[in-house]
Amino acid sequence: MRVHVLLFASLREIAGDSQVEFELGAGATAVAVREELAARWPATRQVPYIVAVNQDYATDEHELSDGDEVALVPAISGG
Amino acid sequence: MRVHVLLFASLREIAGDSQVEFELGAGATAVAVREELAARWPATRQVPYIVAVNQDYATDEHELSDGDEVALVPAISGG
Amino acid sequence: MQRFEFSFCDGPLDARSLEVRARRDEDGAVVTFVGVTRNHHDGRSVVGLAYEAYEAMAVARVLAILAEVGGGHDVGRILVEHRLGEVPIGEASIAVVVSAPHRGPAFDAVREVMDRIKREAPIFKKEFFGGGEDAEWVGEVPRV
Amino acid sequence: MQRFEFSFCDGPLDARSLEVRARRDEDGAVVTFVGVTRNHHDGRSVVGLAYEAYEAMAVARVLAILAEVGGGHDVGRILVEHRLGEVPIGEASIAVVVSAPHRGPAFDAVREVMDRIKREAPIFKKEFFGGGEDAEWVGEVPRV
Repeated sequence: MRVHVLLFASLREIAGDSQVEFELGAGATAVAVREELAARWPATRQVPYIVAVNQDYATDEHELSDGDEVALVPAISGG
Repeated sequence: MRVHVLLFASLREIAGDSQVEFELGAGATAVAVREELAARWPATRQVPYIVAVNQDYATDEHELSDGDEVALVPAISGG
Repeated sequence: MQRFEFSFCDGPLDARSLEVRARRDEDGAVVTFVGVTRNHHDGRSVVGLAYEAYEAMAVARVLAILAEVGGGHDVGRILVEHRLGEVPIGEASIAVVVSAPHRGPAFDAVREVMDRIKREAPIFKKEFFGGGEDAEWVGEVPRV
Repeated sequence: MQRFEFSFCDGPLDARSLEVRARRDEDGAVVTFVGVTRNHHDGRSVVGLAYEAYEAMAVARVLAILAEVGGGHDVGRILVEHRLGEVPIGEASIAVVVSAPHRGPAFDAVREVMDRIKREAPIFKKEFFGGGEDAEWVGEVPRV
């Protein structure tokens, strides 16, 4: 399956892009996105972040579906 | 001795004036001002108020001096 | 440098000009309270308000309150303006502006200033009601 | 009628226009929080800030926060605007305006809205320091 990955802040800077597509195996959870990200851009391992799936914060165990929007959200500080 | 009495809000309306002079006996306390006010304008008995002597709130036992400014402060509600 | 200001005015209040004067470059927070004449009080319809004050004492007392509150919090400036005379529905009777490096102390200071002005400053409010009811001076007598 | 609004903007914020829109005739209190770029953070000299956001989620999340906070207090309108892009020292990054019949709930609502936006909204802040230090993305990772 294919998920749409959104990158922000330092993750976006490291990747040099604000969105990428990941091809994942069936039944993949959010942790698969972490692994793929780290494989492509090892420097992202230094950046703590949480995933948001379809605009809701989710745990790494969250099961993904084809077409999901997976945002990688590092430290926030609005206001 | 003579004190300068300031009237506000409903007390001012009852007295029809915002300041009056009271002549009091030697050693008079603030309570003497209350008595004189009630004698001149009996309707002021219905109005709860506190005295302020020379711009500080004071008890009825506060001893007055010649020339004091005695303000009669009914309910406040700034803001 | 902390700074505290209080004044009365006769016409419309301009909270924005207080805010502009309040902020210092080290401040990340500006909190503003604006008190406005509302159309009701204790279930009764209010059509207008008028304020009067024992001005000399009120100025001294409010400045003392600002200095005490400011001394208790890490805030920069506390600027307060109070309108006297008639204040129509929807117009401001008081504006309190506090600037501070961080927002917590700014919120605390604004609340304390408002609570103490209401309890301590010799400022008097007359409410005018709809339906021909008599106008009333409202509030509570301060304590020594 | 309660009403909740949130939007992002690219240029200078105008808190006063939010305040004008916030007030209803039954409201006696308008409380405004303005967050401003300050010249220091954790002891370091800051020369500027830039914000970016996961905009779609941030809008949905902030509106949910406003509805939850508004549902818990007797307040009228909660209007919030957040600036994105560079925000120079002394300019506003966020304005939160709450109107209410009485001031207590207005203060409580503004504080809760600010606390929750900081903890929950996917908005990112980069601080630029003086003296040639590297810029840094700051804040904390939200929790599920």
